[in-house]
Amino acid sequence: MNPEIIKQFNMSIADYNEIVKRLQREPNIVELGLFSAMWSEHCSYRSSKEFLKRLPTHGKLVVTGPGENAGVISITDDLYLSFKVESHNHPSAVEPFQGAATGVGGIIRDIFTMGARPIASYDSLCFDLPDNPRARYLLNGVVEGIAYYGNCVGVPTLGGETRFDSCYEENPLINAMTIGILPKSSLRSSEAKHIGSNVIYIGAKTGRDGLHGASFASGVLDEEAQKKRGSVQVGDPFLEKLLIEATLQIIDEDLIEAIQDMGAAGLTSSSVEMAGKGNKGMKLNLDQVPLRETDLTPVEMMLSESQERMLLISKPGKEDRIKEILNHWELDYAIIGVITDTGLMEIDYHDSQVASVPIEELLNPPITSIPPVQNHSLTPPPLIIPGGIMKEKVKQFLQDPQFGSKRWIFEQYDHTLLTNTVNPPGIGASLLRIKDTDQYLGVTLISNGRNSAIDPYVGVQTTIAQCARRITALGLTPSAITNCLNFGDPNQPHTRWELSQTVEGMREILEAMEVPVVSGNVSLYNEGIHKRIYPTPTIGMVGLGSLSTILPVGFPQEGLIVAVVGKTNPSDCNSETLPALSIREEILHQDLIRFCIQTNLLTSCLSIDRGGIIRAIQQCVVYSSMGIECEFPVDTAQQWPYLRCESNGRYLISYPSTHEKAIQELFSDQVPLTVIGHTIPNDLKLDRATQFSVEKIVNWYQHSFKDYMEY
Amino acid sequence: MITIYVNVQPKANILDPQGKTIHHALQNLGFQSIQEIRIGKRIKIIMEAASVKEATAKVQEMCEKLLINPLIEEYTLEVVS
Amino acid sequence: MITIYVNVQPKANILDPQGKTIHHALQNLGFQSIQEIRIGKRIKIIMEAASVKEATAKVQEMCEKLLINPLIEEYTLEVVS
Amino acid sequence: MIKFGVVIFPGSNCDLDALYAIGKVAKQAVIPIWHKETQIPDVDCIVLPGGFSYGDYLRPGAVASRSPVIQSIKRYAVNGGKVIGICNGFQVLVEANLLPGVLLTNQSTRFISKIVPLEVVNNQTPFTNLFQKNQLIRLPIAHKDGNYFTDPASLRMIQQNNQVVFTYQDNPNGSIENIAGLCNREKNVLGLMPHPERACESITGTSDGLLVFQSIVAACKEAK
Ligand SMILES: Nc1ncnc2c1ncn2[C@@H]1O[C@H](COP(=O)(O)OP(=O)(O)O)[C@@H](O)[C@H]1O
Ligand SMILES: [Mg+2]
Repeated sequence: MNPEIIKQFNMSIADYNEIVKRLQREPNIVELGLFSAMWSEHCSYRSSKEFLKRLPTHGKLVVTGPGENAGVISITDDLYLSFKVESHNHPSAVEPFQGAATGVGGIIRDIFTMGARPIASYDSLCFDLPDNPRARYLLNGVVEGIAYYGNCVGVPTLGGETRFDSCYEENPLINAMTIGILPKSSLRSSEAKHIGSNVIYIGAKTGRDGLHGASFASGVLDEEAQKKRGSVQVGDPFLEKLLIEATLQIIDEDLIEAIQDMGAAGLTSSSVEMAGKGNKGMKLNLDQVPLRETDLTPVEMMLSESQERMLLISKPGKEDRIKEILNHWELDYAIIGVITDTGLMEIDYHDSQVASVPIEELLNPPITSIPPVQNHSLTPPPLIIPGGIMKEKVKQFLQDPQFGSKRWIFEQYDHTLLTNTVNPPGIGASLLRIKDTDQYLGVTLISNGRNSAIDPYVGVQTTIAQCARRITALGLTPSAITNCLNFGDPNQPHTRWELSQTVEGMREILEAMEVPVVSGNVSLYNEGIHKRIYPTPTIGMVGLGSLSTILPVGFPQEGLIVAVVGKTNPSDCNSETLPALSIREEILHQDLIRFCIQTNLLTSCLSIDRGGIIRAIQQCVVYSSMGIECEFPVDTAQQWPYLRCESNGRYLISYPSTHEKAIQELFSDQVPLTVIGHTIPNDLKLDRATQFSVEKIVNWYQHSFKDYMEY
Repeated sequence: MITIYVNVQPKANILDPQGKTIHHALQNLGFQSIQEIRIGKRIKIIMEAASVKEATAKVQEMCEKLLINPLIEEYTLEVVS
Repeated sequence: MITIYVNVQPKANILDPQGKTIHHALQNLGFQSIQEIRIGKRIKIIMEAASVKEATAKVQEMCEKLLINPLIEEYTLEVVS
Repeated sequence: MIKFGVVIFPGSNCDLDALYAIGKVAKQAVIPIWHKETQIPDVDCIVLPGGFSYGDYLRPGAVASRSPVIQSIKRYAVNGGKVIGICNGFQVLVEANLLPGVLLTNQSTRFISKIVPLEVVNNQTPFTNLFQKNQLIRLPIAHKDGNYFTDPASLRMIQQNNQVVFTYQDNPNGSIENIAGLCNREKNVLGLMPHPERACESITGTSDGLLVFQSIVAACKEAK
């Protein structure tokens, strides 16, 4: 075949030769399209698989681990929870609104494909600093896109995080996570089960969305063709809402044996994966595919990434009822194929066969293994710039948009819909009640590229520990995580080193904490022309448990003792090494904090992570409008590093003096507990020279970020 | 004072969920003869300018800088006075 | 096949928050000479009809039945072919 | 027991919350009504829930207000039946001319989601009879088009007839006269942007909305 065509399919000559070898003939253009999609990193994880298989995926709560559309764990004997995080970095950098919107749509589809009703979404956003107008433009579009899609489709967005660093200038990161709930009986998989069952296409018609400008039609790159091909994906949240209702009804009535959403590489990956999982074959008739434009070629149909489409495999005899339900919801559908016993992907179009290849080969690309090489070329700035007086530094911190309220963002997200929200977005992990049970759900999503750039091994462990502390501070137990690995070019030895260190780091801490990974996603090639992003693992953690008390955010009254749990090490502020992390201590502190909350010893509890003690103080002060009179156990010169450093294993707690004895006894010499002051009205008094009114702190907090965005 | 309209349409290959839904709604209301509906924007700009030529050039610049996303939209200008 | 555009504008006495926001954004980008921006819709309808007259009448009916809210919007029709 | 009907349009997404609040929290009978029904079942009150019916395409509420069920709801309302439209339901009611005015895009042009303080300015309606006059309450809002507007003549009528039911304390969206909710002249049709159905249990931050449903129940019992 013409090398130009092979190149258009983004395929290496080596891969092409491998195909010829395996088929023992040249592939035709449709077959080449199938291979190019299935062997791409996105579908096959060919350069990350070797790392991912080292992650711990088993645990007593796990129902479905990685491999299905989303992970599933059990909440009670007959209620399950499904969740997953996914990135939409590249599309959002090109068209922020639609890129982010379709990212949300995609992750929500993964969840209801499992049979779950989506109940909450979260977003992790990493952008250049907000004083860059382009970063603001992108952030503005991305937030609007997430809001538009999530609000309209009816899935509340209950939290997330926003990080700024210049490494994300060319390559912002947009990760979205969705959580769903399902009765045990609704759990579905994508595995084809019976020969002869019908393959049903439902949802949006197929257009040329997401074809990346390659001309698949003729192999000739004329300008006309270029113009026509390849268009930005546009999301239709209204259609997705209909899909959710129709799909859940079809599952509820037990009419299908398998289901899969059409995500990356659309019809190709969904059909190949469904058949492959069940060791079956599939025969498709492309004349039946609903089209938005009439002149699509077979290869375009197979590769289109039009949004809001699903593939179902019906149970025999249930087709009519399925059609009734789809008609009710006014959705397009068509029977486009059948499950076979051939192990082949066979595609017919206009009365002739246009492709016939073994599914086995499509699913098993040659694995490229490049040995990892350690390389530390990224050096984030230190947390503390030396010099200056304490009061100035604290003031600067309290006015820093990085640490200011993100309400400009989360007030655009519907976060009261579905009435499960106990803690609205704003601080730490979000808290949901689970209706009709005594269970609560805590959810948090964190990316910390800075830490991973300094040390990918400890960096990801720190991120996971931070997640666990946030869940713990609610009184809940960390149950499982999902993750998205946002990294650079996987063909670079240093990227492979970062990946392997990250996965090893995750494995160690997750095994120790007995928290499994149940789903995830890998986003590679996050490199601009000038800049490489920090290796950025995004971790989404869920925690479950029953609660005897729901702690308020901040201090409920004056006269309470304020203390820091865990050891603060003021020298943890540089950019060469990360604060030490003791997994054993993390677990010990988690257990102790949970016990204190369950026995009603505490009046508030916030985990200390990004920003250190000063950030935790800021948030508690803002949320309760209560100040603190502080007395720190360090001399003046050490005070700022003491407040700002990000030592691990810490929580900011408050309790009444009547509980002092009990708490001291519990902590005894097992866990460091440092009293740093007591709550007072109106003012935050850090030392004699460093005092601020609560009103001022609140004002700075509410405005520092918002004012940038509303300029 | 010069008035210029910017007529913005979703590009031909780009999905227009709004147009599709309204098409369907009109069908339900009994309008059967519609073949396609696409919904775009019409931006009316009233501005000071020495000449129509100057105004058109400025509006074109506005389109490039802010009003239009050329990946998904195309536009024409319509000068009124 | 006949193509008709429905040009929809917010009525003069109606607030147009979107127009104001865009106006502000354009000012920030250095466009100082704009006096007002109003954002309307432009609906393209492609339909079967025996004559332009028939088509226009039908579209008018669509406007009355769904496309326009007369409290806040006014419209003109533009026949293309 | 009082019986409620919750109308479901394609794209409604607060229907589940309304069914839950009425059925599980207020403990009344409640049934869903599909938008294609032309006969309204025998219910004491009809709820048009929030959401994005038909994606809010064209204008919020526009397409839904032309669906078959609306014709019957009009008849139901003319005969004194109680109708409450929440958020998107309010938008449907104005598009259907069951209430005067229109809901424009928020002044900020952005979606706003938060719990806001409101004043119950009229407690002489079937929807608010259990509130005190001028009571301050807190309810969540979540909308992009909640900026109530109407022409001066109609505004005068609305005020003369005491049709304004809820006002914002701290106007979030630019609504004329801080209007958050209003009813028709006869006081049997209410539209409001805030979500009482999301505010029925204190665990979700406020339970002030429950009184709306309890007021309806009280009014229906009285009528019976
Ligand atoms: N993009 C976002 N989407 C939704 N909620 C957000 C977002 N960014 C921040 N938040 C909310 O604000 C809180 C603070 O977030 P952020 O300022 O990023 O700092 P941190 O995650 O370190 O607390 C989060 O816990 C979340 O609830
Ligand atoms: Mg999927």
